[in-house]
Amino acid sequence: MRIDKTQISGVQFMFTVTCFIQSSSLLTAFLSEITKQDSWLAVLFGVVVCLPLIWLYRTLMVMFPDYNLIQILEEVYSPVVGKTIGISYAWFFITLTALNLSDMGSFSKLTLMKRTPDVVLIVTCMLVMAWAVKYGIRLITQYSALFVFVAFSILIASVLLVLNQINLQNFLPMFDLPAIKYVQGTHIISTIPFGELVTLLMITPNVKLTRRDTTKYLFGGFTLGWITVLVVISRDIAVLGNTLPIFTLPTLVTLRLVNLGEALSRVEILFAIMLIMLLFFKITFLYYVSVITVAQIMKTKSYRHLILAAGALITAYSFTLYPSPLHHAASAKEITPILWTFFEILMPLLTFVIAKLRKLPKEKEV
Amino acid sequence: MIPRRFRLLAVFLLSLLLMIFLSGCWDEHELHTLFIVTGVALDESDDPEKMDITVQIAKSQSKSSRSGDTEPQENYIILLKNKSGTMMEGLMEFNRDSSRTLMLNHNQVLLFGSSLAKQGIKDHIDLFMRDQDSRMEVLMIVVDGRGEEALAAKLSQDRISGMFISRVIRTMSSVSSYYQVRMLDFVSRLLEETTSPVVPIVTVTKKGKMEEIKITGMAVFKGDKMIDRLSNDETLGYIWAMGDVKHCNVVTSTEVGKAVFQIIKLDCKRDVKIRQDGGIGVKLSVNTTLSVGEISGFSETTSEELMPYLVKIAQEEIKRKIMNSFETARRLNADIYGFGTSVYRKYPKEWKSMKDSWDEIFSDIELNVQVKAHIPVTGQITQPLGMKEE
Amino acid sequence: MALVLISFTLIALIDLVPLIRKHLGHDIIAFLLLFILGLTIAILEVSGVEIPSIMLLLGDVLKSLGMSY
Amino acid sequence: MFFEFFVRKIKFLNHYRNYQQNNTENTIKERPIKIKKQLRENLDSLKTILGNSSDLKIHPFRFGANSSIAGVLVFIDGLVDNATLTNAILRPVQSWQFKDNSFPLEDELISVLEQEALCAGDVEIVKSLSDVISNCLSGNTALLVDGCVSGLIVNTKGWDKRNVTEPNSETVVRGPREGFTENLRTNTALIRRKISNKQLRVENMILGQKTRTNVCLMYLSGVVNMKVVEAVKYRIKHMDVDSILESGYIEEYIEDAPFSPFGTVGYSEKPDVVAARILEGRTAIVVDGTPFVLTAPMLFIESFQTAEDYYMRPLYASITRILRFIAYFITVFGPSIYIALTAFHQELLPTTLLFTIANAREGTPFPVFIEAMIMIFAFEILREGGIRLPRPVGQAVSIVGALIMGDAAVSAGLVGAPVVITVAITAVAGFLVPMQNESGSILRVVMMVLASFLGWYGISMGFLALLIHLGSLTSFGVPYFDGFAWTRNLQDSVVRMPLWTMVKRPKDIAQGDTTRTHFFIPPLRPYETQDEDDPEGERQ
Repeated sequence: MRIDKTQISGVQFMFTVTCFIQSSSLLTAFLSEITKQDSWLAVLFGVVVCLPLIWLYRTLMVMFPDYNLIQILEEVYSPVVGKTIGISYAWFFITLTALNLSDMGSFSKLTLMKRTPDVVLIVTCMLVMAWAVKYGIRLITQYSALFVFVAFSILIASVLLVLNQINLQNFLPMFDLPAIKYVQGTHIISTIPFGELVTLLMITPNVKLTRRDTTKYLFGGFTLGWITVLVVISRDIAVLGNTLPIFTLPTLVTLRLVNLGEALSRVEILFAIMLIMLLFFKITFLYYVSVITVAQIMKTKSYRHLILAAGALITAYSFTLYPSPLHHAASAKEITPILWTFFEILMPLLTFVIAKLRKLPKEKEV
Repeated sequence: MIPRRFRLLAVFLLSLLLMIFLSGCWDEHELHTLFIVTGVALDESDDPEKMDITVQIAKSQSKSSRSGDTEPQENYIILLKNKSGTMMEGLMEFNRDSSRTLMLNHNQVLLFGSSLAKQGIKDHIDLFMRDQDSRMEVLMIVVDGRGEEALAAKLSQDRISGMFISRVIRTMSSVSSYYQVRMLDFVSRLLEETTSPVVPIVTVTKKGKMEEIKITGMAVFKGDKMIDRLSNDETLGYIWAMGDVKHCNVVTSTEVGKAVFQIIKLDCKRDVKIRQDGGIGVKLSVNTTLSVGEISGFSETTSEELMPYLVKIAQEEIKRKIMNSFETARRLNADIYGFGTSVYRKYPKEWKSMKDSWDEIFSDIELNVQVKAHIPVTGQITQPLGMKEE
Repeated sequence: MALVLISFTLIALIDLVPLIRKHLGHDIIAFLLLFILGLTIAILEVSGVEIPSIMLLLGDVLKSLGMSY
Repeated sequence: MFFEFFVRKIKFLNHYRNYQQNNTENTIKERPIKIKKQLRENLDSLKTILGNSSDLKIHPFRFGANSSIAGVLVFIDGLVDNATLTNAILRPVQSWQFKDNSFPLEDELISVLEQEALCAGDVEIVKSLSDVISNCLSGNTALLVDGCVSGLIVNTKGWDKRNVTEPNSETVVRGPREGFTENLRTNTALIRRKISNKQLRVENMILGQKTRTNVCLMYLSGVVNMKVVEAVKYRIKHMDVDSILESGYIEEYIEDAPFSPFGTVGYSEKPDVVAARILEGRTAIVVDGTPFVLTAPMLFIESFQTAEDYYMRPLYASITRILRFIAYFITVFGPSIYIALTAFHQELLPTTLLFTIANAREGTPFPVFIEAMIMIFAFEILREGGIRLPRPVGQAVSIVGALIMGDAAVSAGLVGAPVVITVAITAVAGFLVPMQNESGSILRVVMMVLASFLGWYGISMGFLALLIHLGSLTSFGVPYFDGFAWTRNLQDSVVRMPLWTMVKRPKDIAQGDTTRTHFFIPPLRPYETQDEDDPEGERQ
């Protein structure tokens, strides 16, 4: 049973992956608070750790080309157990959406609309997103390339603009922090932006690709994504140096420092535009995935009727998640990576192993 | 599919809902309800618990009231003053007492009166970092005397002294970026713990009816308290030691003549070493390209001898200035160069034990300055007038 | 409060009514699940009840299990 | 009460939709009235059907040996060419002699007349009076003969028509200057002359129960996406319309998204543009009585492609095209960005610029939003005034409006100068993309409202919503915004690559023969001859 019948192409899939990672790369404060000037190393470690993980996702995609994650779970475990795990995934996706949504709200509040209540910002955004979700996965992914393009051009422009303020000394000393910090940093970077790619398993049926193309596009998108993360973090370290950890939005501060004559100052609006666009993409995607997951678990005929209700739930839920951004930051550093490990690493791995043991999928081999 | 009637109805009602939601306009503040702050000055107050806050506001000139060009200076700016314990309270009070809201986004300079700076400024700048309205690149300046005088100064060059100071500093920053101390730089220095921030110091002098604002050196901070100042000469030594200098003059005078060089490019490589005895040795290798700006005298030297001689005196002069300012720093026991950070970056392990006793180690630093100058350009003439042939 | 009620009523009008008309059992259950959950949270939120943060609760659980940085 | 109205309206729409779907093939057809033997009877019924219209001319005459046969010519005065009438019908018929003096009988007479007597190329035999009437109404002449149950229709169309002139709506510096006219046949001929290809199909149909307007569907079979042709035909067939006076009537009935600000059917007044679109695989709908020819499907990107883009060299053409995109962006977002910057996010303006704007705003009485609204409103008034008036007067209006009113408003301190500049730039930018002028004006106001509520955030949300809307639109099954999805048709989207790189026709639009040229052949240099080692030598 396919709930959403729209198809997306390989290139769109690739840029979706990139966009997805990019959108979290810009709120790097979680990481920079812990690994400081060595954050870029943590990113590299994270990439190394995640390569096998992405390979795992890719294998699951190739093994079950017509199934989404919930269907895989039901196939691999029995329907009942699968459904139970599926419900936990539904919670995971909804929580992810809500988390990103509250990020979006607090970011907009911090940078653009200081006195506007969160509710207004979030509800406005949610309505637009609900509209986007209604048209299915194709609509939003067809813009991924555009968003990636815009994000990259803004990124390159920003690097060029702060070139005169870069101080490479800021990267020193390397490997000065306790080892546990690197472990923690790597863990954060591999679960928060990279591991969230597990959501892609929900749109497998909408991507009709050959085995080779899946690998190619998945890793291509991932590479573009982590390069962005690396560039953003390195740029912030090089410009801000030891002040990096004290800011909640290092990238914003970096861009604020751009000052080439009086006319070319105050370009942080670029950052705001980029981040709103990317976050919009990511949340819409997650929103879509949440709705599809619920629809899949309940075996509904169409997912469209669930959009608004799910949206309302996510909106309400996002207000209860954290009492303050401080809690959010603390939890993102300490709690979320461990929690997400279950959904992003352990569960897919277990599924893969059991599927291999049970020699699934059976009839697909023919 | 949702039946058409419901969809239409829904879209209509949802947009209605949106309208209700949106009818707030919380963030709207029209320009004519705002005061654009161009400078803030903090000064010591007679009440020890409080400080004097002065804000300078650029007054917008309504078109209809722009009667003539010869308007009195007072009309271009508004100065608001009050006394309060913290910055936030002060701002609240300003907003309460004035017809418009203060907008700090465009604040150009943050001035500290020298007496306040001597008491420590850390607590006063927290708001400027925390508040989203103000920006990290606001320039920090210490005023010799009271900060409000600088804001009230009537200048011949610019109507708004806040803008004037920021422009002067930005021009100076093309010489060396160390003239431009943004709040970010200041905070960065503070966070380094061992490094002493230096902040440009300006002096307001009377000149007829008008006033003049000049940079008269650098204020040296220890922690967040100003302890002393570098003179303009010492400042030159300081910025040369920091490297990356452009368009700066080196004035030398010997018994035989005077020569002024212009620095085209000056780089300073810094190399820190831990000495045998546990102290620190710093080697500064200055590599500079100069051009001859002006030469007078030297009538006794031949033209072949002249160039090597000029190079020599330039090198000596640069070295002397650097050493000079270093001696001052050592005397003040203020690590204005950030040598501590260099050690930390190079020897992170050893640093841990040194950090606490950095003051003693700093006063014991062995500084070795090597200057290498090139003079490829002599200007449009090759020799000064009246030089000996051969 | 009124706004919350209005918007939830609207959502019900938009989506639930056609679902009931079409007698789509699964869809109705899924919808009601999300809807009631959302409505409860929203109403509690609006009426000022402190809803414990799930993330923080889970964090406490994890910490008591000794899994934390 | 308000809702009730709304619900009723929606109910009606629903009902109508159902009606349309059920009403597949029962268009009301008059029962044909046979031509009677008695000429008098025929004439009587003609007169009753047409009423005694003064332009209906019935010209009786006699011919044959001894003028023994009575006949009439029926035509509408003004629609027929009198010279043709005389030379092709009257003169030959009256001077015509039976060859063997045998008198042909009734129906035979008609075919003999058709084959031997008439000097006309386009003659048709009809048997019913309704055919006679409809033909007469479209400018033909009917020849009825006493005692015959059929009549002859001769093409004598010849009314006054405009010559082929340069179109006003799309002027070019370089490129053909001819434009369509109000005459259907002229228009199809103009297209046919551009594409003399055997695959060019022209399908005729008559639409509008009252106006009986001729409409032609033109496409290049083998290239066109037949699904689009079928969709166009299907939608046209299901139109229930009594009059068609302009192609806009049809457009409204067949477009995909009637409530969207974006039009999903293209139009043009220039044969070369329409020919180019047909060659890309589009379908053209030529309507009698208007010089505007519809083309479908239409993509968003089409609004930014002008005929001249392809006649100029690609580098400059690309630059102007990018300029057009920027202009469209400005025309939609210009005033809203101004509002957001001056009323919400002053921190984003450079300090000096802020002083300038603050000085200009000082003492103006209205909030920025109202100010901008007033100026936009004034501009729309001026534009509307300028368009409808005769040209010299129109110019006077724009001079008075733009120069005097604008200047006076600024110097009186009613509005600030920056807002006048913003609105002026916005307005001028809108003219760069005439096809999207309507959507531009609507969206501009929407964005302004959003900006006045939520500043940049509102604009961002508006922009994203706009993207979503554009992404969801289709034109006859082809994604409307597809040129911007960055993954296809890149040679001719944001930039225009050289013509020789456009090897393929646009995807989704063309079907079947999608290749324009078979090789990617850059221009040969003059000294380059066909050597043996020329890698592309075998293309000969």
